[in-house]
Amino acid sequence: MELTTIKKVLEAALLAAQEPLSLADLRKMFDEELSGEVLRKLLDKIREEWQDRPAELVQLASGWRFRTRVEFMPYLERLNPEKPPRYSRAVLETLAIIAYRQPVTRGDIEEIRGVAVNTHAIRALEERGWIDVVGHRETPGRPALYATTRKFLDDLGLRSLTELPALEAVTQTNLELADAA
Amino acid sequence: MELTTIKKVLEAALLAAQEPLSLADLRKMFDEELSGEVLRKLLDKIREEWQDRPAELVQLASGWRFRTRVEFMPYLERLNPEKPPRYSRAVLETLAIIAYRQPVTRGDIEEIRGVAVNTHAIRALEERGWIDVVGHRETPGRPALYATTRKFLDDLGLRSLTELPALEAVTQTNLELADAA
Amino acid sequence: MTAVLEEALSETGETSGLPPALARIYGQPLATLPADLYIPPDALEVMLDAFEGPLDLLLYLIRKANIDILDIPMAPLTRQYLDYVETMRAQNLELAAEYLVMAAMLIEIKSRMLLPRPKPAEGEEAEDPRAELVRRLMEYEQIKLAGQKLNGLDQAERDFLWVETLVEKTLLKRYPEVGLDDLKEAWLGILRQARLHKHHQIGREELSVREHMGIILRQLKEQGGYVQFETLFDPAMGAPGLVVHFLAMLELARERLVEITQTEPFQPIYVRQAFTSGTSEVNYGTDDDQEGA
Repeated sequence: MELTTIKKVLEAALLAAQEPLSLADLRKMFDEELSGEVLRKLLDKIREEWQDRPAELVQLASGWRFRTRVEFMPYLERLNPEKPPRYSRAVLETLAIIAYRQPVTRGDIEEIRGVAVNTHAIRALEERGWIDVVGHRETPGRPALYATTRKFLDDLGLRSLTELPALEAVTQTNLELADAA
Repeated sequence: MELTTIKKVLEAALLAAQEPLSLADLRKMFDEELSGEVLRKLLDKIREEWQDRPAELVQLASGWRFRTRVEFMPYLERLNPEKPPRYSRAVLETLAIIAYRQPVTRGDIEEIRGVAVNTHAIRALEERGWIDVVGHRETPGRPALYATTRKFLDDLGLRSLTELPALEAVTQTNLELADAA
Repeated sequence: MTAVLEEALSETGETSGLPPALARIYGQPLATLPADLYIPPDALEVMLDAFEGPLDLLLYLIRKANIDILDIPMAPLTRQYLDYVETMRAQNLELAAEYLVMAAMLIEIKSRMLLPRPKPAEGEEAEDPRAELVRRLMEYEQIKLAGQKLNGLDQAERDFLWVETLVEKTLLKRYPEVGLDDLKEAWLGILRQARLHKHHQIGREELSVREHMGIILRQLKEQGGYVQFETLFDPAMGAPGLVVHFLAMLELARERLVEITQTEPFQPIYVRQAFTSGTSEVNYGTDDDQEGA
């Protein structure tokens, strides 16, 4: 069999595989003896050909398989939307304080929430690119000052912080209502 | 989003799909409104691009999906020691009666085939997901009415029941032909 | 039951008019059975499993004899069929009741063929006793062919496999969704918890000042932490924007987040990040220090 045909057979098998295929699996399809070297070269060739396509040939622990590239997964997710995870109250409150009171230090957040700041909460928000350090307060320890980023505004569909819900109208009555809710 | 990106997202989704994807499914992935015409053009473009590759994009009853080309099956078969079902004449005739005369009861099948219905045949087809009970006939015993499913059409590469091979008018000539076959 | 059938057969056999005319095929009298109509019983036995029922067997016999399904010679066909049934019985093979029912039907048709038929009323066609059998045979043949055609279509898993690339969900970090209501709720929750007072209530004006405080701090960071006052003001912000920007500057100074300095009147005013008074001063003016670049 010609190498180009062998390559096509390999590609077909890998596209349809429900499990990663080992070199031994792949060899089973052919009458001729195929060396590991030849197989690997063909697989490399396939991988190259797929460079600009929306899936990639990857070598996993148990063998080879085509995998959807990560950048397409957000779209695929919309086909079978799963319930999105939720942030804990600690994260949401930290975010709310940074959003409404920025720039703030951990100390400020601690003071407002009345509990020690959850390092995880700050890190989660930083990783997401929603907050960053915009400076340091000139006090002992020079604590970092956190503010929300443009990405935060974009992700929440805001043009500016002024579009955050204003809370000036909060009165004792509202608080009680919210309390009861 | 650019059309070339949309095309890639479509391709990614169709390559990863566990079921055929309808135009409505495909649309869900995009923020922009995509007309059926645009989608169809992009799908045609993808189909063209795959012309010389070992899989093909096909349109089925429940939507679009990639499948390996038939000429590769002799090789792919060797990967799976479990042989796919090859149906007996009893099963095929039962299937043909349900496909062409649906909805039908066991009694109808018996009447056409001239023998008692093989329970195994019905069960095999049900297990494959090719037929199911769509109702009951309002006669004594309220026998179940069987019909074929979308999966039946998908698995046979058909878009609708109208694409079933045409029934032949039986004459002397094709009796002889059938004999020769 | 077979005995009854045999009896029926012998009775009708008597009247079936054997030679000279065994049957009339296409109007021609048939004196002897065509050679290929006869199937040796042992061959029948081998084929036992090959038949899907009496209709299938009849179709086979008709095809073997190369006769027109619309004009079946009932006598030879019935004999052949009964031979087959008899063979199966003799071999003690389990004979499905349908075969016996069909035998009875064939004999009945054959007998009716021999009886003088009542003259049809005007405009009506004489009813052929074989009509129902022919209809069933044709319908069965049609379904049989359809089954073969279905089997000939490319079938999933047998002739092709579905493509299914791996979607490794863990590769995609799923972030929780946060809406404005969530933020508002969180803030209200804080208020309830901390019993905070008026100074923590937030209006639009305060928010815009706070936004500009962040903008100024970011600008300072990007430009090395030490810039000329005017460069922080972009006329494109418009009058309201500039005012808010200025208020934000004052607020930053009040909160000691920036230092505003001027060496003497009418000289340039400089703004520096409060903390940059230390080591980073060394780098002023160099590109390396532009973190945001």
